[in-house]
Amino acid sequence: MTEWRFWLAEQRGTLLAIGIFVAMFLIYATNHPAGFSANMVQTAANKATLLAFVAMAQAIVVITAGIDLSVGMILTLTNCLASWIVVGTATETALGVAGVLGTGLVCGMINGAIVIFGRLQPIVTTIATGAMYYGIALFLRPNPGGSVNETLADALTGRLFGVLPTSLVTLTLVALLIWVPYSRSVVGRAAFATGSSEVAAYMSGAPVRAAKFAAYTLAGLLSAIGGLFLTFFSYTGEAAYASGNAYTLFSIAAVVLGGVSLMGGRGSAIGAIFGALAFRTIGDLLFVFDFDPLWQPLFQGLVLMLAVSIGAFGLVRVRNRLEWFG
Amino acid sequence: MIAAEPLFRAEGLSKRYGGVIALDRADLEVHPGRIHAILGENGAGKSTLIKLMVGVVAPDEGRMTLQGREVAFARPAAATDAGVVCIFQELSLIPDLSVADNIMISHPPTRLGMIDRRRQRAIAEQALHRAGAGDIHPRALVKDLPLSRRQMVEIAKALARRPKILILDEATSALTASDVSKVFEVLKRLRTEGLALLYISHRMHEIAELADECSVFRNGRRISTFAAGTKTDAEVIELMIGREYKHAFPDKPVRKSNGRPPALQCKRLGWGDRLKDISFSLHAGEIIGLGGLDGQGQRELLLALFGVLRDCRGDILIDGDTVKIDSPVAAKSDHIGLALIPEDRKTEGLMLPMSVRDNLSAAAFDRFATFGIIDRQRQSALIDEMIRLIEIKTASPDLPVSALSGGNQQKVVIAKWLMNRPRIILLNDPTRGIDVGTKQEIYRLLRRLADDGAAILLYSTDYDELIGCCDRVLVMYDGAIRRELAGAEITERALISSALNVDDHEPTEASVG
Amino acid sequence: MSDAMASQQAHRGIAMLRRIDPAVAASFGCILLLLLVGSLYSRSFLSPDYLLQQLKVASFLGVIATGMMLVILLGQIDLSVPWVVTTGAMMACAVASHGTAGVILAIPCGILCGAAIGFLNGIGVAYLRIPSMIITLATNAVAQGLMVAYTGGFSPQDSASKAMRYLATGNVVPGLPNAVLVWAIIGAAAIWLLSRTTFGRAIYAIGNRERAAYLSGIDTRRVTMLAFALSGALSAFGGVLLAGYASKAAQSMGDAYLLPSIAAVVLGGTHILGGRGSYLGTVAGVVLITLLQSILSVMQISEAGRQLIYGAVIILMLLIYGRQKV
Amino acid sequence: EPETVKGPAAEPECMVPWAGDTKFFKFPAKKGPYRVALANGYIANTWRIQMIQTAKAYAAQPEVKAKLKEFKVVSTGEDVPAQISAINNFIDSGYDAIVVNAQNPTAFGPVIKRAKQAGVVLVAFDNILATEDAINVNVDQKGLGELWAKWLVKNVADGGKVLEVRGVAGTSVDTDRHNGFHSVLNGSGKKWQVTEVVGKWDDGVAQKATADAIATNGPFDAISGQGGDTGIVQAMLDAKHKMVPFGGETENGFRKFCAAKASEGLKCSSAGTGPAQVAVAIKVALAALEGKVVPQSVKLPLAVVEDPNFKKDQDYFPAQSDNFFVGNSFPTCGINFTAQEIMGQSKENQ
Ligand SMILES: Nc1ncnc2c1ncn2[C@@H]1O[C@H](COP(=O)(O)OP(=O)(O)OP(=O)(O)O)[C@@H](O)[C@H]1O
Ligand SMILES: Nc1ncnc2c1ncn2[C@@H]1O[C@H](COP(=O)(O)OP(=O)(O)OP(=O)(O)O)[C@@H](O)[C@H]1O
Ligand SMILES: [Mg+2]
Ligand SMILES: [Mg+2]
Repeated sequence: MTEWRFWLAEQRGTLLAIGIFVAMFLIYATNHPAGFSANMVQTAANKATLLAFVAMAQAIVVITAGIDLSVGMILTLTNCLASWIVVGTATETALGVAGVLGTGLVCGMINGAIVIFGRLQPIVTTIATGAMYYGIALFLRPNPGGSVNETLADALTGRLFGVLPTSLVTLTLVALLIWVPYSRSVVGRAAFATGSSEVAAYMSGAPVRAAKFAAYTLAGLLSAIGGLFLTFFSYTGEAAYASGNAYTLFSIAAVVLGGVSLMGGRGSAIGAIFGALAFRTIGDLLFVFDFDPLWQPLFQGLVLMLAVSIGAFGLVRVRNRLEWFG
Repeated sequence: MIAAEPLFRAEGLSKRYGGVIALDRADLEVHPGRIHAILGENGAGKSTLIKLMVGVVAPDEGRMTLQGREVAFARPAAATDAGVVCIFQELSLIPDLSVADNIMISHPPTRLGMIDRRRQRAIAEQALHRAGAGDIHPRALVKDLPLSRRQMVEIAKALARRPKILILDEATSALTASDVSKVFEVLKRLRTEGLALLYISHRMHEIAELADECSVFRNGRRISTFAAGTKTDAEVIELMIGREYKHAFPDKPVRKSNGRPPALQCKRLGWGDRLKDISFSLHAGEIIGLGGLDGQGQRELLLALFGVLRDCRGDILIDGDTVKIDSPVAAKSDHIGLALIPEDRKTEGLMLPMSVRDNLSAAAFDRFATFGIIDRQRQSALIDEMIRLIEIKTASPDLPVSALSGGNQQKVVIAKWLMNRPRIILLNDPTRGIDVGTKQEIYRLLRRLADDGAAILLYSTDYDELIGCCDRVLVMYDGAIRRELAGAEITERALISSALNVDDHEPTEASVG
Repeated sequence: MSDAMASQQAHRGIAMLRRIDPAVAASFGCILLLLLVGSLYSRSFLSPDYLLQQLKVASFLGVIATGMMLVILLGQIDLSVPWVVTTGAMMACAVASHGTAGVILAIPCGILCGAAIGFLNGIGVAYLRIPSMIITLATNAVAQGLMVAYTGGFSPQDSASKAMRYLATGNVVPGLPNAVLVWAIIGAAAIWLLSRTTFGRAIYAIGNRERAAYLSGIDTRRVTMLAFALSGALSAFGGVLLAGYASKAAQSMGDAYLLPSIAAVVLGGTHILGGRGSYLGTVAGVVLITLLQSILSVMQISEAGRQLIYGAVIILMLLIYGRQKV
Repeated sequence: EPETVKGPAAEPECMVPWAGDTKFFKFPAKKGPYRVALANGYIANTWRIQMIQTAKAYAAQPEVKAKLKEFKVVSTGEDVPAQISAINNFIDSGYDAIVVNAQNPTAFGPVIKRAKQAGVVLVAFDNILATEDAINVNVDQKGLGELWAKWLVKNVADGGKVLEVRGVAGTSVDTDRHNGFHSVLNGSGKKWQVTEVVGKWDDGVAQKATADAIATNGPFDAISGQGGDTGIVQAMLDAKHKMVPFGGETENGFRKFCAAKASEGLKCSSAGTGPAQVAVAIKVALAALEGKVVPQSVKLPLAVVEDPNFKKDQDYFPAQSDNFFVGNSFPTCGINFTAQEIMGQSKENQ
């Protein structure tokens, strides 16, 4: 009984995110002209998966009370790189994929190293490294173009057994293979500890530096998986500055919708995934409601506002005003 | 006096912080199977010594040996690995992690590289039991626990690390008498198991009960080491403060009723199920104590009076008029004139990185600002006066408060509110972690404020304080006032029995150190 | 007596020393370094004309960064800058088209619109306790939606009034662009506000520890709300100046100001978690960013190279002086 | 599945094939009225807003309206996957034709495949699709760069210093225009020294970049701007830079300057294709649905006005916003919006 309550308390953010997503998706699905079909789910899944990877990346860093404003640019960079090297025979393609993931890993490591050893504030560090990653992306792809192994791309953006979107399966696998072990490892828990109180974590002998380094590195890796997926999804690479930035900002929104505390120490990448799915559904809602095109951005803004305000309703229950301050 | 080779030896340790010499060529020997108490005024360098020992900060000079081998720990983790474990004065628990996670934070049991939560939980439960805190749920989040429970978790955490040397830097300062006795049993058992214990506390009677030997520090130096029990309290205190020691508590004046309405009156104050029908009145010139076990609603009562809690029932009257207090802003306004010295100075009382000046100003802007514009001269004058009055030891008001010792930080918290000239002062355990000398100053200060017409409500976990300081004591139990004691009724026995909610005439089983 | 005097003098001495923040000094040093390096490329980087023009351009960022700094000092962030800038500019221009009264009211109206959005941010952050990073993202989306709908729906007048042009490009003091004067005035006001008013001190207190500030009887919510309103107003004022500079308002004119304003504040030594920082540092940060962008912009290297150098130089400068103490 | 047929197109004056070897499509004729969708990406700039206004205005014209059962517009923002998904959704929902302003020319391969399978007519404009399987309504971006360069070559006697203000890096439009511009300059036989800065097609950014360039590398003998040209001229005025020949886009503000300052030396070539090209795209889509023959790649005429031909209230509109894009008429297609029509149309709607 009490065990159940503790579990609920731990998972509240994630559950709320799932709730918001399910509610929105139901509204979307029931109003969709094509109805609740495999195609429609696949379309929604493919679009959302990308953001989900980036949101996971962001969540892992945010849990350490940091922030990574370069995730979108790592996505862009790895997208450009993948459009060069994820081609050819199966072996070449596999090497290419490894290269892309490795690049993401290295980008994340650079962020981590600067934040930890340079002792710089993550926000401005990642603004700066983000600019650098974008610069490299632009070197790689001064023009949109390139190609990707289409067999692999189609497999990963298609459907399993005709119903299950492969992208969702991949997302689940990544969550299971990266997030679950990480969050239950010593380093992962140290990441939570660091985010909650860095001094206390250090004093307690938790591996603070390793935790931060692992977080930024994993963020790089996950962004790279996002970049890879973008390539699979679009068959090309493009050094798009605005879109990179958009992903970064969206990832923050997704993380918050997913119940991850921006103060650090609380939340899960699973929550962030659902936050991403929910955020993407906001965009999809445009499709099923007949708004004047020029009023669509306003509608999206208002829905986002509403979604992020849901957490504020809990405030009514707070009877000790000191709890405002977390 | 002890022939055997010490387990740990420090020689000539020094540490300077800018111009402040925190530790000045100090040395110390620690032997297995003994409890070594360290005493000293606030700022004597006790915590600094500990931090050097466990590698939180590096010494400027000096050397340390553990079991004959020279050691220099680069990080607390390294010290832990070598068996030197410390419970720091500033708690080092992680608020968002569970109790079990906290206890096993540095060396959790793993399986396939993942933390084995089932085993972790079992070990944590065991450690909690060993620390006498089996009532704490291992899955509870630390931030949801009251301070006294957190300190128990700290102790359990230290025990789970299987230390050779266990250092407790004022680890009992937030504990209630019953918890303290449990902890003492544990410590005594550890002593028989051959551990070396370093015990820092400002509570003389704890040291008397526990210590085998004592070292007194003053101004960063070890002044004297002696076997416990060879000196009287007064002698020890004189060693600590370097001057003659006078009676601890100022005299209580006989208060004459002047027929004025009470400065503060509560009528059937309630809040959720944590506060139940609290009624009392507090007159100008009076010091009322709040007693009882920790966590019986004392903190909530103070917060409710200060306007922090929402949806309170009942009435609060100031000078006989019902008032509505819905925020600290309202509480400190001139016509109410409340002040609250909060429990946890690090998170609630101070802005640590800010200067003494800014901290002293924070509650009293109205005293030196007109239309929100600060009059620098008036501000400086007031602050200098307050620093003198309260005798805050700081090189300059522009130093960050974090650089002051614990006791002086606490003085800043009190002084900050005195700047605003409050008429009713609420204090939540203001002498926690404060040395005897400073305590005396605070007692005298409180009495002086009362004599000048302030009404004071003082919550304390220290029974001596309630007995020595207060005109009346309200003992709380389970959110209600269980008993009111006045004058000669305020005895340790009466306080304890009513705190435990048992009849005064039966003997109590709670042993107090 | 003389003891007291001596100690008083000692206090003053320490106060003075503390006021000259090494980070601020170092960032001004970096400005000189940047100019020297630039002058290797072209002598004109040292010409008074160029420097004055940089100051003029910097003043737009300076005004916006002033608001950003207030919010960052609180430990918050304002991501609504882009569209608040635009809203300020567009609304000012819109009002200016309504006769004489419009011309007079244009600038105050623009600023007021920004303040209103900032106010909304402030309510969200202070009263609903929504993390600033997300509520400002949402209001940014709403402001964008409003401006798109407005542009599409009401055939907007978007020419700047004479007054706006004069404010941004005229010279009251010969040789000194008015924009710089405006920034100087706003800067002086900010310094005064931060150091000499209870509001300013409260901002620092809240940034350091909101809980302690609240328990000190500071109305933390009102201060937070006002700081956000001020930030909005200053962003909008930046927009008004920009509109004056460009002699018109346009949709995406604020996009280029979000990340630079954050970077400028942090480069100036303000701690991103709040509570620490001086306005002089922000001035240095703004000038640094502006100069860096400008010098890079005219060097004939590819955009990719520019981005790389931009990021690298920011990191380098921070490594020189922006490292956090452990 | 369209069949590839021989030309000419149904309305040869309007639907001009891109090149000699351009294929022609004939889709199986469907019975009207049709469901047509416009999948836009980014919306928050003037060009896009005006484009959407024009699309709405065109769809509201009686003869067009009669053919339309539904006309839906969705703007998905900057990221490509969102736009791809929108198109997928339109396909799944059974729209007959989808008009798209693509965020990225190469990213739509999978969608094009799906559209083809589903028999949906896909028409791209502005940022077109690098494919032969969808219809492109094409602006000759490279040609535009060439045109500006030719203008400068013609108007500057013996070469000199040129300021080239570029667009958004990493996009094909920017690169195409840049390449066209340089190929003509290099081939002109005159000596040119080009200073490149990035203006991002934005007045503010372009103005600042120009100001910097003038202060450090100026003065210039000729200027070309891909966009944000009003800002560029503004920066020249602020810096008291002499007025020089200028090849630029079609912003109303720019053309106002061109008309006013021509006598001082601001000799302009203002060329581009305004947002009204969306109307051509819709027109082509409808034609394809009706089973008419259409070129796979339509070449849009450039709306060019060159000094000294700037005419008030025809080539520029003093009463309208500076941000307004002029050049909204494609007479050969029977499309001829005036500024008032585009901006005024919505007023009645609101
Ligand atoms: N980080 C620091 N910076 C500057 N001075 C410091 C710092 N830490 C400690 N000090 C100074 O060193 C001296 C010793 O402090 P320490 O914390 O060791 O005292 P303590 O004996 O533990 O006192 P208390 O009983 O109040 O905890 C004090 O004067 C204190 O002001
Ligand atoms: N954060 C925690 N702190 C303390 N105990 C925990 C924690 N998480 C789980 N436990 C306890 O550890 C034991 C085994 O944990 P296990 O890894 O199986 O978790 P679980 O029951 O799967 O929980 P969940 O599904 O929430 O991850 C259980 O008895 C559980 O109560
Ligand atoms: Mg201490
Ligand atoms: Mg102490």
